[in-house]
Amino acid sequence: MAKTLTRGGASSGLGVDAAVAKQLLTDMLLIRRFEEKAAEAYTLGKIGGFLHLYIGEEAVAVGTTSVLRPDDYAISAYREHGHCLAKGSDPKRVMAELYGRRDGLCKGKGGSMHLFDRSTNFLGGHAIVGAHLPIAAGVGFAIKYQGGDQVIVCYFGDGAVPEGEFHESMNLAALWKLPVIFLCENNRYAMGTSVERALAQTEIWRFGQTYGVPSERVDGMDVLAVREAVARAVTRARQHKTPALLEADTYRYRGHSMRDPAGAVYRTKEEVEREKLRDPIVLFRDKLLAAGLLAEADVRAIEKDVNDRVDEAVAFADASPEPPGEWLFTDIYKEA
Amino acid sequence: MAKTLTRGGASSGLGVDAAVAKQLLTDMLLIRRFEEKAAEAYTLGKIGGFLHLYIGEEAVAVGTTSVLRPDDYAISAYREHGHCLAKGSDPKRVMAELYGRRDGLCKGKGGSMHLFDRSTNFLGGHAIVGAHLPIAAGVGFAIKYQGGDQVIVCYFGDGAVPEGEFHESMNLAALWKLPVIFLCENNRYAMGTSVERALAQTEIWRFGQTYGVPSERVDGMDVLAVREAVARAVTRARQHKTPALLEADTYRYRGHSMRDPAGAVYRTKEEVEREKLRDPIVLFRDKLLAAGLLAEADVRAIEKDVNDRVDEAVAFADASPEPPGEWLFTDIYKEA
Amino acid sequence: MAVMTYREALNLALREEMRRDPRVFVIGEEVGLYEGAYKVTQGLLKEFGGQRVVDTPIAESGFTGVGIGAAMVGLRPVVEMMTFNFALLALDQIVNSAAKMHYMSGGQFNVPIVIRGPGGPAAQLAAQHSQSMETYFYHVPGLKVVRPTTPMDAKGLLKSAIRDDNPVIFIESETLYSVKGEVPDDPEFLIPLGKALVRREGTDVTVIAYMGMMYRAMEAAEELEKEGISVELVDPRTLRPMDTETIIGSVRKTHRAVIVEAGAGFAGMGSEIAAFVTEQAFDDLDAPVERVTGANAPMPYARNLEKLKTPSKDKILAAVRRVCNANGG
Amino acid sequence: MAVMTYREALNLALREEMRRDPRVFVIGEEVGLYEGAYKVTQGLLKEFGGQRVVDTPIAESGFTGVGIGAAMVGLRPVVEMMTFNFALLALDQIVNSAAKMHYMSGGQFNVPIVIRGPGGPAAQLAAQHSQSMETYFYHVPGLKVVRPTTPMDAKGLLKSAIRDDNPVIFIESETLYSVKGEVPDDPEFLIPLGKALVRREGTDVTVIAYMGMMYRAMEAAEELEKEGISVELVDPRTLRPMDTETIIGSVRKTHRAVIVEAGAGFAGMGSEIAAFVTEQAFDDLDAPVERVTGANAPMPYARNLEKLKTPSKDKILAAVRRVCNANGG
Ligand SMILES: Cc1ncc(C[n+]2csc(CCOP(=O)(O)OP(=O)(O)O)c2C)c(N)n1
Ligand SMILES: Cc1ncc(C[n+]2csc(CCOP(=O)(O)OP(=O)(O)O)c2C)c(N)n1
Ligand SMILES: [Mg+2]
Ligand SMILES: [Mg+2]
Repeated sequence: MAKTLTRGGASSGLGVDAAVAKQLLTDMLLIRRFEEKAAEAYTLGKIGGFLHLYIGEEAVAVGTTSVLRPDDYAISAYREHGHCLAKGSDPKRVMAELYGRRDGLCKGKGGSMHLFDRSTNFLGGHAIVGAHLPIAAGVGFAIKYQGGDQVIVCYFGDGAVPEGEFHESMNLAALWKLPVIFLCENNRYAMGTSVERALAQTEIWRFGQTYGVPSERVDGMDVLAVREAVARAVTRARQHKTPALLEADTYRYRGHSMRDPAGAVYRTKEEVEREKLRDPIVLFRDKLLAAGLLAEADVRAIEKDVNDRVDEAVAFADASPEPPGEWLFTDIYKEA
Repeated sequence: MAKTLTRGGASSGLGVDAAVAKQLLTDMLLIRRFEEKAAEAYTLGKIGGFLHLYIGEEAVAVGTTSVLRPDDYAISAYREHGHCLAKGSDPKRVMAELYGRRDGLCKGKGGSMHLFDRSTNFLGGHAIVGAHLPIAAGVGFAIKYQGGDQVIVCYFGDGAVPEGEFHESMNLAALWKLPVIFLCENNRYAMGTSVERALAQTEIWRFGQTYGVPSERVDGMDVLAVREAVARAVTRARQHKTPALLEADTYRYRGHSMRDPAGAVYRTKEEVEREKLRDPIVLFRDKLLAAGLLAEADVRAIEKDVNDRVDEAVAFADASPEPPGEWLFTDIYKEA
Repeated sequence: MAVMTYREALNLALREEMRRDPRVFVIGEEVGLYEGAYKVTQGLLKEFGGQRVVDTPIAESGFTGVGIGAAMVGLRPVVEMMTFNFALLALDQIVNSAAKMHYMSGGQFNVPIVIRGPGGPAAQLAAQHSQSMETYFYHVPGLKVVRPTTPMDAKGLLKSAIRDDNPVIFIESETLYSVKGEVPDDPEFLIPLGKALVRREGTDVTVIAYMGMMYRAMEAAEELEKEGISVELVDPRTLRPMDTETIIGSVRKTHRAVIVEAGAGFAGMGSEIAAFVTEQAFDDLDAPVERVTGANAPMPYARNLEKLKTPSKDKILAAVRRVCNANGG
Repeated sequence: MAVMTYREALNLALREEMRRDPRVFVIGEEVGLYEGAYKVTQGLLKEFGGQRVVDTPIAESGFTGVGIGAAMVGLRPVVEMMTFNFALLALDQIVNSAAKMHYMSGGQFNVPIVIRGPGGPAAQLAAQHSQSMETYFYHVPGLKVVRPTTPMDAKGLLKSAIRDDNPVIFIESETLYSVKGEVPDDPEFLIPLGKALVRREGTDVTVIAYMGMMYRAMEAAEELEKEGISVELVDPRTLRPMDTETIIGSVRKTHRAVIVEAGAGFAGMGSEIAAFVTEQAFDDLDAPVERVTGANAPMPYARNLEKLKTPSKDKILAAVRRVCNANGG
């Protein structure tokens, strides 16, 4: 992944040409299949700790990353497999990290909640809700300080909005004009708490207005809509260092983590079924088929390619040895 | 102080009768003279640590408290002499606390930044910027839990607004409908930082809107305007548990603390002089004289009364002994 | 005596205290509808309703402050930290507001709050979610700090904590919630804060441990028994105030001490215990006090590294053998 | 060598490092226009401009996070905490983000940040503004913690901290800013982190202290000299990593140790030093290690109580005399 896809220019009416469209679909599917395998591996005890799946939300990471450059940064919370893969990390090394193995992205020390990839400018993988928002502001600060024109995308959940750091970060980014795109993935729940039970203002994008930050809500199940909205924000951020707050209306099909498999206490089955009707992958695939940008055979080819890569990732992770015991004590301090 | 002054009913056109008006003026003057004496005592080394004067902002505490009941609560930051006195604390014991003496409100253990008075429901005296806002929300929570109809007024500075706890508290109070009146004393500076350099949104009352909290700006140099605005908020809070955010436009004539006597680095002399033209005490006195609610002789009587009480407070503090050494170890834990 | 899990014992303590005292309420993330991330508050919403079992947004500083404010004016909040790792976000409230309020106000306002939840090493939760959190609290005057090892202690100590007039930090453990044990039925069964317990009598060496480390130390003690080393096990239960008397008493008897703690050790509980034991029982000691602590590293995710990070039974065995082989006075 | 105040030494260190390395910038409350609440950053805004001397709103977690993010992608921030008391609001960022980033990322991202400002007991600032804050940091793997006692150390250590590739907690003191001392002129004069200093040679007892307590210990040493007790003074300077070697070396020579710390003592720096000294030099010790610590209470406002709260010279004298009178091996 992580190729910058040039915008528009297509005669499809969708605003993307066939190559771009194919790439977007492939990227979403890869994330989906990768996580389905990860869930299996978790059930087998190959992955431990917490595992938070992104299934259902793929359009956000893929649509967003498709308008970023490789030298742009991304940072996320603990539900970050999708963001990390979209930014271009090798699925093999991501899976090996989930397995806690030597060849994992972080040598097996980080695990599912702490993916980092310097080679793709993916800055983690943070498991304290809200804590990476000020860090994202700091990256924006550094971009400006260094005279660059990159941006940073900061993904976070609706659950981070009631935290003080959300407010501190919005204010600092707005006050200092930092090229940070705050991208709230509003999947309507923070664990079992719906936004209505967490926020006096449930239209999260409105919080941005108070700070004078350009803000909008976007359909997070529509990869092209995400792409367009982020593209607008990226342009402003590159040219004028203007931050943005985007609220992507999305949904997680699985529970909060593998330990909340059904997610059934706090939402109805009907709700989940209804939301599955807007599955970002199915919708986009059908749209492409309808628009003639893709043939059924292409879809099958993509499926096969993706499945192969995921199988390869699993095999790689399985084959990778445990980290050597001495590594317990390395990387605590960076030696000069 | 701390008498609840009934509203309106006056033929003066000011909305208050002569007794109320006199009380308001007296209360403001007492705070002013008290602090002038405290400043002297600080210079003499009788008061140590930090001393933050409220001079210039008296209309806020006095106007606010004048529409509270004794069983209502108030809580503040470290510039709280005025709030504490307005709520009804004995000036003698307040001065003794500033002196660090045995008869101080808090036995000399709290000092200027930590005044507490259980007898008046004054809940401190907090020196970590922003930290008392969630505490105020908790008091509001308890009022509701206990089925009471009191309110709590939470005074804080413009400097607390960029802190995360401001946001967390606004959200919780709005979400749970708590009878908390957040009263921001916007004196335009947090130490040497003007609101323009601290906030992307300088109209602080607007922050309340996002949370659906009734919010307004009020002239903090006009004791009657403060009184009216707070009265509206109190009524809503008593009847419907509706929180409020009020922004009082005020000004501190002294530096941030006695260690920043001039406050001259970050503001001009002209600005200070201009602001002195709206001195809340002078303006109110002149208004009362003009309206015939007060005669010059009354003013002189008030001045004398106030000066006497402040002198008495100083004498009391001076005469009070140091706390006994054993008190170092008392009050750490409450014994059953 | 009923046999129940540690989780159930906590749940029962909450229930009983909420029934007994209408001022007691529970507040925190997912404590109500979701019945607790670790199900400690199961059934409470149903029994006591939404006013007394309060789900909060993710705002640790905010809702801890709410607890403190409510406690100042007469309520008795039990604040759940989903895990104690998140208490760092509320640390200013805990240290600068809760712990100091009584002192700063010259005794006028006290803060009867319990802040509870799991802390300490968990299972493959990595650096940010698997830490020994007691170290941030036990040095703070004004706080009490409890670490209950068994279901019985969990219940008896939580009830005492709720009835205490001071802020109590009550740190449970993810890894102990399913441990079973006997718990007295009497709803007035309380364990006083500040009292250590000799869990096993012995004559050759005192091993001081709590929580998961106590279970590991017990296994070690059984094994050492076979070697002819008689281990006395002391569980402080409350870290602050610390029951130095019981610990010193045991060391005066055995002349040797080993402290086991899961934390990274540097200036930890073990340092403090080693220091006061040495100060107060120097002449009774036949060997320097040994500290067995977690490795001085952040918690790694990988299972094998994680295992190396926490003190193993083997390390405890080795330490005990070392002190017992030291030739003493 | 120039003679300058501690404050000036810090200021010079910042200036020199900012001149040397354009990646270094200063950020915090009132560091620019106001030139620092304690004037440590005086003149920096004028020399380096607003991009490198950044005034922040009051948002400790926010601007500390900004520093961490900037450090991850190549800058070298120096974050000023107006006083370290406020660092509790940023503690999650410091502990869970800064300290663990390098480890969690498997060595991919390091966080070369310095967080500095005054901490420790001040003058009548009461419970929330006068605390020994190092205790929240030195037990955290991934952090380095510095407490510089003299102007020379302040300069040499701050420069090393800025050049270090790891997060460094650098805690100064309100009460030392005006202390004067000699400072080398060489802009490449650095004091390595992790090296203790023997400030005074002696033969009878090792006294370990830092910051204000070192000055008090010096006075005590002079007085004890007259009594015929020869005191060796060791200043750890860096608390983490701790130079155990120098301390142990000194104790092996003197056979006696007293630790002085301003903090409340429970599981403090003194506990740790006492513990490792006893472990590593048990057979060399002629007396149990003594800890002289601040009273175990919040800081009171009243001048007389405040004085009782911090360790006095008399207490140091008494402790030294006690260990010297113990009849040892
Ligand atoms: C500060 C903090 N508090 C609590 C938690 C526990 N926790 C982990 S995820 C989560 C819910 C977050 O929800 P949201 O931000 O909406 O993200 P989502 O899981 O929906 O992607 C909670 C409460 C945490 N990790 N950090
Ligand atoms: C959390 C925290 N950060 C910094 C400080 C230091 N400080 C004390 S007062 C102050 C300025 C506060 O300004 P404002 O809230 O506007 O109140 P004012 O002094 O104007 O009444 C600062 C930065 C503090 N006490 N607490
Ligand atoms: Mg969510
Ligand atoms: Mg102000």
